[in-house]
Amino acid sequence: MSSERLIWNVKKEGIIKRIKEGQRKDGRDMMERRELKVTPGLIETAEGSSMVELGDTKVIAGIKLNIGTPFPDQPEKGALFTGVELYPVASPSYETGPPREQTIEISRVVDRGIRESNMINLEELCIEPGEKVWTVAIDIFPLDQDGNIIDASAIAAVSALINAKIPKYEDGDIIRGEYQKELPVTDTPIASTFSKLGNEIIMDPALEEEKAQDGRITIYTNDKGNVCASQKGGNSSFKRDEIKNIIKEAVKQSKKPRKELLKNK
Amino acid sequence: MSSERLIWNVKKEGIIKRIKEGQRKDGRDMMERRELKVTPGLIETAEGSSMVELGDTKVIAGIKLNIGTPFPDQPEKGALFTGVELYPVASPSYETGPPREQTIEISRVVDRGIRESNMINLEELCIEPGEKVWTVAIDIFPLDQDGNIIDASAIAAVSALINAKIPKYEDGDIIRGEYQKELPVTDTPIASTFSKLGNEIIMDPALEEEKAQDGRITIYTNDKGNVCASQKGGNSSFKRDEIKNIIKEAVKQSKKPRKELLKNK
Amino acid sequence: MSSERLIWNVKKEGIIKRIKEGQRKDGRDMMERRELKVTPGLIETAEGSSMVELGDTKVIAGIKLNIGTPFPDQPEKGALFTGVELYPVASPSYETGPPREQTIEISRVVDRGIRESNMINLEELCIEPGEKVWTVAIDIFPLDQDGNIIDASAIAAVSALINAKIPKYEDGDIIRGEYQKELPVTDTPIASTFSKLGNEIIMDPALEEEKAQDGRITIYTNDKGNVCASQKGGNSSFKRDEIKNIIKEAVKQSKKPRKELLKNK
Amino acid sequence: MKEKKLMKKGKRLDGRGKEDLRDITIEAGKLKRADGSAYLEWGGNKIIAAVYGPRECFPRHQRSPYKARLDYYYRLAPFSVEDRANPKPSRRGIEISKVSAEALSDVVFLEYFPNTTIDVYTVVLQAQAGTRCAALTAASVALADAGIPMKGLMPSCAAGKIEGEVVLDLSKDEDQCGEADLPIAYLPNKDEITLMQMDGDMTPKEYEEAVDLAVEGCMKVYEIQKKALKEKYRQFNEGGE
Amino acid sequence: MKEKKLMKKGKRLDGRGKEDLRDITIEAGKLKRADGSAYLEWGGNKIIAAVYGPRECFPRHQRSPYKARLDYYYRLAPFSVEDRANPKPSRRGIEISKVSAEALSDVVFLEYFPNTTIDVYTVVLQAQAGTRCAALTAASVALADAGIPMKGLMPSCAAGKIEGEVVLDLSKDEDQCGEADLPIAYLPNKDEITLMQMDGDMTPKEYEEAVDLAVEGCMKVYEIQKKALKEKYRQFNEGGE
Amino acid sequence: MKEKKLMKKGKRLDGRGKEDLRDITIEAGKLKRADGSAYLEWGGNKIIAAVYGPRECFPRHQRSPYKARLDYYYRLAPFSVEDRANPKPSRRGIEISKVSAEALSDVVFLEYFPNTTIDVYTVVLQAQAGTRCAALTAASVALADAGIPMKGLMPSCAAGKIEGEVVLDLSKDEDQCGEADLPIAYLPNKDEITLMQMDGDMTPKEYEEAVDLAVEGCMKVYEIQKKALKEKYRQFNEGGE
Repeated sequence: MSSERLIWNVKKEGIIKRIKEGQRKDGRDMMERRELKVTPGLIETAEGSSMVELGDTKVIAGIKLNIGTPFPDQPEKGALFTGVELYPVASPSYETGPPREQTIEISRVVDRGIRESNMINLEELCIEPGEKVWTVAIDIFPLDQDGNIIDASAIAAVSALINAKIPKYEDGDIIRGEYQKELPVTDTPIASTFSKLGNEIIMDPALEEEKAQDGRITIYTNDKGNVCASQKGGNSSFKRDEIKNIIKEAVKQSKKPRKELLKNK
Repeated sequence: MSSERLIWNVKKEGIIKRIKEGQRKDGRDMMERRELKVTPGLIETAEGSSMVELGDTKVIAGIKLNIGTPFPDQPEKGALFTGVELYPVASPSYETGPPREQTIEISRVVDRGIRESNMINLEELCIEPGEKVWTVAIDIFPLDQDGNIIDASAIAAVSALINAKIPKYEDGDIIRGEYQKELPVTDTPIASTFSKLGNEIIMDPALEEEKAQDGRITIYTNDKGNVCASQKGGNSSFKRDEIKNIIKEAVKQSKKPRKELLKNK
Repeated sequence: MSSERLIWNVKKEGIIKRIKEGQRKDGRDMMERRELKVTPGLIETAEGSSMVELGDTKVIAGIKLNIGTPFPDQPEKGALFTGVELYPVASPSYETGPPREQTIEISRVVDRGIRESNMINLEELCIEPGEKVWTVAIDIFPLDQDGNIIDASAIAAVSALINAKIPKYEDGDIIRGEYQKELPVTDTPIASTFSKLGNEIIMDPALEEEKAQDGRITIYTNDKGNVCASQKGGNSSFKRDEIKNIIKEAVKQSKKPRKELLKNK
Repeated sequence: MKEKKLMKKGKRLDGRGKEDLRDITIEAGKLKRADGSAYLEWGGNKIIAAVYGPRECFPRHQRSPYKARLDYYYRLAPFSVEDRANPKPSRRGIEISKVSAEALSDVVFLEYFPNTTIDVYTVVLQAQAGTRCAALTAASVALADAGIPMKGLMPSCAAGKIEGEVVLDLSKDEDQCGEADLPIAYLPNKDEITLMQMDGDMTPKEYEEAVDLAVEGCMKVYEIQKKALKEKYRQFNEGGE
Repeated sequence: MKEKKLMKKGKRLDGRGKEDLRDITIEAGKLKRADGSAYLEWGGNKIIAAVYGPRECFPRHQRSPYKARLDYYYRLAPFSVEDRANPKPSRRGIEISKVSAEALSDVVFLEYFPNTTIDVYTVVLQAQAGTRCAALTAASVALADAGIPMKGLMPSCAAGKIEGEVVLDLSKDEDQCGEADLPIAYLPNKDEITLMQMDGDMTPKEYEEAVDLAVEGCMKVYEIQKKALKEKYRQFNEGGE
Repeated sequence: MKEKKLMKKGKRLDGRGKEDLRDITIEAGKLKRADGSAYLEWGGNKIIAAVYGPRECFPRHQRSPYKARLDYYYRLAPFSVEDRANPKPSRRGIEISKVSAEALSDVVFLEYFPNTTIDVYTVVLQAQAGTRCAALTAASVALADAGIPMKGLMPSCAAGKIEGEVVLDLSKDEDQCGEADLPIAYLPNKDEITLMQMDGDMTPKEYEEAVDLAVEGCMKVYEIQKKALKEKYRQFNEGGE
């Protein structure tokens, strides 16, 4: 065993041991989210934007609206695109180049929560059925990775959508910087990620905890307190009881961040 | 010389020696194709399909029809595309990723035989001159590579085309699963590949023979018994007499598989 | 220090020493361009072409005209594209594959000189405002890299543009090989590149000088004797006095090649 | 589209009850070249899975001295769907491949084979909803056929919600018009869930119900997996195909 | 577009005189994970810069036993411009990254760190003309924040020409409608220019004037850079943020 | 298009008889930087070929301890054809490069240079039918110019079929409207065919005729290749160009 690996294993054991004893390094409860700070509207070139800080993790999301053609099978609906970019500004383990599977997974999980909650009324984004609709590009850019990029990205995206306005559209031209109305937002889906380390389960892992985790589950809940998306990742498996408990906690713990986001509406 | 290379050279010499003595491992004549099994119509999501087994080599081909614009210089003709994908399900030497030169060569050789034999009446695929035509995508997917993927792919493609039907087309929409008529097929081009090992020439190499070959020639013949495409590959060169004999055998040996394919028409 | 690096350092010192003593290997003055040979019209498949030899450096440029749609913000202007391809035919250090940063820099510097000098009257390339314009593709292909590919490429591009003619255009079709008039060219921008080696500055580096250089500056001048583009490259920095002197020399030394290019008009 | 009635008198459009699987057949060892393989039909899905390895891992920097690397590839053949699938890997396919590889990595004894890679290739030849579970089910049989030691066979199956009811193994119509889909993979030996995704809208109670129903489905799939392997070894012992 | 009047009675549209910079604020050390970082606002530009390294250089064939490799990445966030920027690196971005890396490579003592790489990432979060100078200015502070030894801080600033007059630090309107733009980077310690590009139309005399004016601008930016670093260390000595 | 009459009284549109080549000129050693080079004009084709090597082979895993690797690149310059050619390698170009490399690999004594690579680059500057044969003909001269030991010079030439007749070296019109094209490469020293492709429609007898005619064409090309090399060495011995 290499000395580097040996040291890490010892460290990992320490983290798990502390958690077993009911302690997290930053003093949180097992089922407690880090402090959340939301700063919407930071970016004037975007139709909507938000900077989210989850502890020391920082993510910025921006919304761009454009005119496009609708999908042939949904001629009366606007279109939605979600992209996360794990640019190496945020972490030494990120890389430049085409998106990798980690990036794609996060993008798709965030996208699923937004899409399945029907938080955007896509019918209202239709300009001319079958011909012209608004397309909503949600771009998520982590700036500082201190654990749990999924939740920070998901919350930043929803916050930026709540912040977004539809530009004026006259004679076939978008008038950037002038707006006709707010983006029609009807729900506030919140993502909650839980890590499994050994047999312990904690919420919202900080960087060290995330590195030590064996598996994770993300649960997206909507305003009704229902689940609208979930995703298990990592190599460890979960007992059914663990899953049930995770769902319960996700519903409970989503209320506070949801309130926080709606505050700015 | 590495031991691996040494072993392989001994093995190769053994294969060539046996062939010189008029013996192939599976008991075939020098100029004999392996047993051919053709199973058309396996795939219901495709407009046409066929599974071809050439000995233990297995290839599946599927045809998808779509509406497209014709090429500007052929406004009254449908369009044709042939793609082979050497996906690693079929062989440990195949790789994922963008197509390599081997893949491109096989695709283009198969395409050439289909195109140059004029086996599909492309004029009948015109819906509206200069505007709308049927495009025919032939996708070939080897599943088990036990030698001579070229011939198996070529035969699977032709068999799938013979099996293909044109979907109904109403009010600008394709009605998938309902058909108006068969694809207009007018010829049955057959590819025959010959390997050169040392100075010996054999037909339809099995995997071991293919690995030991120095060069190969593929000859495509059409219903009239003419040559419609050919391709030399590999590093060894051929005498003119060898080429003449190969052509003769290709014409002769194409009759049986042609009959086999037309049986299902 | 590796022996290879040691040898090169000795060689580099020799080159700089000679230059300090006012000597260049090929006998030129510090501020002297190598002999320029221009052969326009070599390529009949192009609408315009030119082969430029700058000493032993050889570059060929070809112009292709096509019909395209104008940029939305310039509906009454033709479009321009400049691409350099550093194909390995010209140098053992070039590579096949997608363009690298060196290639992109040269392309953009050449493009900037052509664009900023307004040498092509893009308004005259409009066929139907907002719908159809001529697009001008300038493709530059170095054949022999013996130093200063930037200047040779820039001069070849301008010479090929001067040589170019607009094809006849009838009933929506380009009649290749028949022409309606010359490309509307209104200026003759000339690029002049200067190398800094240690504290010495020379013009138009030959291959060995270029390898030994610490930095370079390229100055593009137009017919009025003004600067229309510049670019500093490489790791060494420049004093303001050095820059002023370079500009002066660039203006002066551009007259001869400009005359050479206009000779063929 | 949403107007189609998906259930009538407790029966689904294809005649199934709420807790019924579609028909499944699995054949182990269909391919000669692969180290292990399986062919599976599940409703209208037709899938081939092939395993290569353990073999030397390239590129070297992906090698681990502590365990094998397991790669999983989920692939739609271009002709497997109504609108021809682009041969380039899709974002959807990359995500499925990732979570499937993670699920299998928990089940295979990777630590037995340091410095190597085990590659699992699955190809959907014909797709009719539920392909990720079907592919993973086939892959598990192919791994067993390759003789690779595992904690156990890993079946996979989805539960979903249509017209307010939690049902097993959505058909294509149900998938398109239904309210939720929850695919899982499951390790019967340990009663643990190794893969779980979900989209749609479910109360926490429905979610729990769906997980339990999907586990039941997995147990049925598990029996079919075991049968396929027994059949293979029966043929093998009797002299083989 | 060209008809807009850019100057009135010696004042520009935004009220600045010819030799005035837009407002600039720089904050060093904004990010936790990076080895050094800076956040900069310059007129309407918002930029973050992060430095990682010196660290081991991969791939190995890019390694030099004589010095560190310095890579610079200039990147527009998709939402930083009016028309969403494609996440793929643009040709423009690649050129800016190259000349910026070359400028910094002359300033950092690369020979102190053989076999390593120093990576400088800059992200434009909001763009309003002059982003390459703004990004390079932030990068220089981030390098200092990372404690990487340099010949000195390297400010960057552009001069340009509008309506026949040479002015400092073009705004977005001026950039689009002006006659020339000349960005430079400058090393005050040595009075040397480390980056210089230009496009437009300038007489040799105007060019010289513009270089001198841009150098003056750099000297002002230099003061702001120094202040940002002092502020950081003041906070640090007093117990940090 | 097909209505154009390609032959009149045994003569072709450009005045050639059935067994005539278009005009060919070859100049060896045109480039300074390459280890060997040739410039060829063949009818309206203009082609440059350059050889680099034997040189160290990268990446390492492509290296063989038994012989050199020979790579061949066939490339249309963007302006060489009527409709601008995309600079990305085309599928057609990749196929031509592969069969050309295989043909040359049989002719060059690769086993003399283990662990190295020999790179042959050909660029079509102007294309008028028959470019693959013309490029390969130029490449063979460039290899000789580089002093690389070969079994012999390898000429290349096509025969085809127009209006029912087998003819040599199709022109552009003939290529577009003809019935078949059969390019070969040939090693005169051994009377062997090293490259052969064909498309169209030919009886077995016509095919044999075409092979024989193409070999005759190769013999004529061979003389021109030899002349070009002699001319080069004559100039060299007399003190160079």
